[in-house]
Amino acid sequence: MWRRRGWRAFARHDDEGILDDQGTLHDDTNMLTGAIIAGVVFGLYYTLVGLGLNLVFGVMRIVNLAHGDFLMLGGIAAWFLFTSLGLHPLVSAGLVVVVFVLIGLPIYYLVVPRLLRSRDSEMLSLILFFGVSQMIEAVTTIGLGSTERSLPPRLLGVGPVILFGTRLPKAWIFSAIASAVAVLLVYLYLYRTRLGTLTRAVMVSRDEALATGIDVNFVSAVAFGISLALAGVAGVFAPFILGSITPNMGVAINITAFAVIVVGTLGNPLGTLLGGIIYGVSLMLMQTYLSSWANLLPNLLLIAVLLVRPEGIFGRKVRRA
Amino acid sequence: MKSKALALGLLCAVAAAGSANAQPAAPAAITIGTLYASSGPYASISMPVFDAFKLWVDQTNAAGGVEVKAFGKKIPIKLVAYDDQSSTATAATLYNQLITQDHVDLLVADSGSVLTSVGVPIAKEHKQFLFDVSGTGAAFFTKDNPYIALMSDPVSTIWPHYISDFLADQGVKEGVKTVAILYSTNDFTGTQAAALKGFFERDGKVKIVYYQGVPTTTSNYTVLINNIAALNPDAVLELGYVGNDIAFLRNLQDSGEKFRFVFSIYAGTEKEEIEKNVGISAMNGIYSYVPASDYEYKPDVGMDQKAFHAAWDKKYPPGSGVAFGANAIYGYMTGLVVQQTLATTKSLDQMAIHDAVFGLSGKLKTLDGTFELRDDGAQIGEVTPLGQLQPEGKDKLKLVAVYPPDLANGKAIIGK
Amino acid sequence: MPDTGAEARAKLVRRVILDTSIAAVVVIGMGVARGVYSNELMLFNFVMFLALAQGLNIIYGFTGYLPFGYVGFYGAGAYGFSLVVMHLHASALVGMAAAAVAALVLAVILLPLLRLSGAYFAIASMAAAQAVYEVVANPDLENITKGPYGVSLSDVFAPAFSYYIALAILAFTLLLVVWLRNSRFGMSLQAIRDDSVSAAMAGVSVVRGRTIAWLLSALVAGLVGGVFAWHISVFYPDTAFDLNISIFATVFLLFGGATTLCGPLLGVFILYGIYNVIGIAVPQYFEFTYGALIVLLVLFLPNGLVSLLTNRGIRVP
Amino acid sequence: MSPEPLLNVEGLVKRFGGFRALDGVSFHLNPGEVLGLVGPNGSGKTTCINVICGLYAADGGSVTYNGRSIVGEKSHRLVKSGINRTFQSPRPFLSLTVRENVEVAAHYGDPKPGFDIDALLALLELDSYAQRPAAELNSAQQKTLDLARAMATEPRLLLVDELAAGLNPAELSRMADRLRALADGGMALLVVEHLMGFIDKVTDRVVVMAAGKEFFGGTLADATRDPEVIRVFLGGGHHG
Repeated sequence: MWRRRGWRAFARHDDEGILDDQGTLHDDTNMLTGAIIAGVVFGLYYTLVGLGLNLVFGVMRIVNLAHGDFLMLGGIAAWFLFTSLGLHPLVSAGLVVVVFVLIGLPIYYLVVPRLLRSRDSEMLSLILFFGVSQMIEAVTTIGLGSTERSLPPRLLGVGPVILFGTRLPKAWIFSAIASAVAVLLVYLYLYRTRLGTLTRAVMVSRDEALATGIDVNFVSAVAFGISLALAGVAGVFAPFILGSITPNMGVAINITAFAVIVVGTLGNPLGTLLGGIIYGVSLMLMQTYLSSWANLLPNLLLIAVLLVRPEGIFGRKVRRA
Repeated sequence: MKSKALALGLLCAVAAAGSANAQPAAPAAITIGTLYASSGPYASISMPVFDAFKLWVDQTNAAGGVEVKAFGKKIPIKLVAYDDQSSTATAATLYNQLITQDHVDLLVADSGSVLTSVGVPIAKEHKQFLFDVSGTGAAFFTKDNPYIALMSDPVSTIWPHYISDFLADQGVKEGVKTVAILYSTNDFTGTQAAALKGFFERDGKVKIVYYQGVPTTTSNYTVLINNIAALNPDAVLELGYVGNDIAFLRNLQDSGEKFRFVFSIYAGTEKEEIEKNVGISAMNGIYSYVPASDYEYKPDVGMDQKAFHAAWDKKYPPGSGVAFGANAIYGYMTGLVVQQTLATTKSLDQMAIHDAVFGLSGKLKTLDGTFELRDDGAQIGEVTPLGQLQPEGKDKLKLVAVYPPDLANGKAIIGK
Repeated sequence: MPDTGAEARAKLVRRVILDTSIAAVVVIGMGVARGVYSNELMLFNFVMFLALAQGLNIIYGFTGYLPFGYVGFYGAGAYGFSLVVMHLHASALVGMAAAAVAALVLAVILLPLLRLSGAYFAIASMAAAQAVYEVVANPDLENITKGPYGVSLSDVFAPAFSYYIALAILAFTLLLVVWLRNSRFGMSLQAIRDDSVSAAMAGVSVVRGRTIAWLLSALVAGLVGGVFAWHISVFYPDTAFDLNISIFATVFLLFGGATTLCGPLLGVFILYGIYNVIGIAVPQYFEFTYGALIVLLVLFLPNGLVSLLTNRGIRVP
Repeated sequence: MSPEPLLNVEGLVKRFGGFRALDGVSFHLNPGEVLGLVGPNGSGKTTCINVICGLYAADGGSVTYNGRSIVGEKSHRLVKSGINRTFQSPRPFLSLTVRENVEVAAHYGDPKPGFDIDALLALLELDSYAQRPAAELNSAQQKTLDLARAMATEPRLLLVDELAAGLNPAELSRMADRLRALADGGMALLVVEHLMGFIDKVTDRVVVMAAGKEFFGGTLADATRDPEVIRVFLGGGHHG
């Protein structure tokens, strides 16, 4: 089935018999495994992109629509640190984590507690963070102009890594590893630290956590900071995965990140891993067999999952009563 | 709010009336209206054009203004420019603003087809001639609309023909048999891809084994490159915007795949920008169009490429945000067309301007080559030779024109 | 003293007259403005956003659903109009009917989204609008939609006529809102928004109410999209599905205050006015100011400008 | 006992995942009768109301109202056919005025023509707040408004879910009188309540539930003497 569709786009040449059937079949198998392997690795990067967004949603029940813009800022930071100080992106990634956590705390206290007091904070958060996103984009454009910026590919090594017979860029492997480390660290934070335990308590019920005397605001502020740090780290790798960064890239990143976490399981940061991989693999399959329709995919995935299985994998009610 | 807008409108109307009365005795200034996008997806093609156009305006005013034949003297230029922020809705309003409120004498469109598109019907409706900088959309140029002319890019349907000519000629001689075409699904690159497909099919010498569109927002090409490699084509043509080309060239280098002939639009047309983002080694050997920013045409009018590049670097030092490239040439070149139009037009009447612009067709030679219009206003003069990025010294690349032979200043090296 | 019977009816009549007069003043004002002020497209954009903000008011103000992808209906309308005019060489008015149908068909297809709540609905509707855009703009459909290469409708280009049709759409939309504000049906929608379970227990069919509001809201956007296609006549899919259209309409609505007639009107006149006057003068700081305004609005005035009065117990039309 | 009860519930089952909130509960209710539904927290009383009024779909058993099965029927249809309820925590339409709250119900709930909203508000002593937003009412007034909303649809069967909680003794006694008066007018009432004093004052008969099943039916006086009932109430707290 997939084979036929794959050839639809240039069926006319197939008819002319340019490609013999044997060769075609062989190539198709390569394409399929290549797409799946690349999809898994690419999906790991998207796990990193969505992880922070999901953490914030899980803890605060708000959607940070400026997540993609913080990612962009992480990329800009890495670009700036490299061009002015010659810092290696992996070093920048460490710096970005620290700085972004510290930036996250005041932003949280300025905005979120007040937002959560409103009648429909989940909805209003969309609009509020859209405003934040606009401000970030504007400041970046004013400061740096709107052209593409990037880091030299050689920083993470040039040339392919061959994984199960599929050629992948070295940078993909680096960011997949970074992503895996981030998921692990978030897991350890949530399940092996005191603050993490309190964070999980807030995720279960903010009101009850408040009633038991947990400093809900502090717990949430830290989660918010971690979320920005995760976005920032994803941003450091963005030039290597997405080619370049521009001030207006945030919106597209947000839609994809949201699709990833919805598919994974909203409010469950670790479910993001599953969402990322599903997204990565299906995107690569789309690129292989129906390339011009590839952008339809995150949108359809998102709608389909919300309608058919809104609770994701581990379940949380999102429909109206 | 409304009253403020109204007051503004009245003010402008008064000003316009004033200038209309003064016209026989030459206006105090020639007003030129234009739009630019400082932010959003089109900023990267719009800002170089706008900056270059400003450069021309400043230079002209520094020399005492622009020569206007109708009044037999030099008149300073007043530039009215608004920021449409890449939004077509805003651009539409602003085109209207320039025509109906500011009563500009000459109207210059924003860059690219999307932001030009909304201006086309407005200009036609108000019988205002539109200097279309680089909006190549086929729908803009119709026989019944005399109020538009395309300044620089030739229309997308003829632009790429040297690619297929080269492959059918030297390519075939060296054993190139198959080609893969990967394009971004937008007006600009989509029409070029379709045109190329037509050329290859017409010539019947090189077979297309892969012809796929991807969304313009595509930012990773690893799997696409794997898929193309699996078909083992001799030549690969990737037609995309700047962001697509950056991602494609980086991924191509990372993948380690080698093709005998690889083409990308912006590797040449925005060489500096691409170089910053992908590095020299990923660009070595890549084919591209040779824009006027990398080819020295002998101009009859205005600065040549070297002088213009120097003037640009002086006004916009490298690293200030907007890179030198083909779009900068387009902006400056539009200024030169305006200059020659004013030097020949009988009056500032818009049909007279149309006549003057079309009168330049085939005669005007600038740093962008020969300016030549089809009778519907589409640009057909600007020749864009096929070029190849070849090493020059140790860590520099030079864009060498390799085809057609009469424009070539180097030899193409097709990979093994 | 509670008012009863005749007194209540008289009060209702007074309200309807006041609301209708406001609507009439706006429509006539925008009609007169065209004769006075020659930047017709700016006025046209005002009319468009007035209607879109009120169309969004129908679904958000009265039922609490905020579709981020509202522009999907606008785009469907624009393409509904264009397809009929391009392929069937139909007249512009037939095109407008097609615009309405296209938006309604899309709304029916998306009805299941109403099962989602809050942010999920908002995001899913945005994804839906993007999906429609991806389909319309796909080069594989070039023969039908012209794909990414854009639409040209110069045959039916009629800026003056289409301006007045846009005014008629605005009038229709304003009357819809007047009706919803003063009818039992509108009241039942607000009841659903406040508490859908309780509304069902008042005998209100929740599904039916939401569906009607959703279709009406989509119809308005579809008509506006259709008249946009007609008025502008050359456009790309990016233009017709520009997410900024949703966002502008949403911000205008929230800034003024949803559920009222005046709120969205104020939002458009003030914010879009600022956008056109100041936004042109200092554009680079404009996006920042806009963003900051949105943040402050959500934090300090989540119910919009009109809440300055309604919080003091003053009824705002 | 009348030959044809207005409401007949037989072996009603409702599951949430693996948990059986209702595990085959059965009872009946006649016009003009007030039936108390009592039991520890989590015994399934509110679930029972939610199923009868169409909020939840039953997983088994039958509900017969006025001689026909109403399982699977939509809430707003049931309201029009004469079933209504109040909520444990009141759910008025906060952005509407008090009068509009009742007006919506009176318009969509199909009461007899000429239904007098203002008379109802006066009866329930809400008339002086008629033009105020419901959000301004205190919680006792909101409960009364909830009752008014239900009464505006002129129900024949009213399901009352913990109306008494949070009321002061004077309000409690007035509320009890109102419910009795409704029953005397021929309405059937199903009253879920924890306050035994209130149950005693209002109901004719009680059904005691535990773990999703009824296990006692009769008068409250008999129930308080039943050793099984005592055991459940004293030892059955962990069910909740």
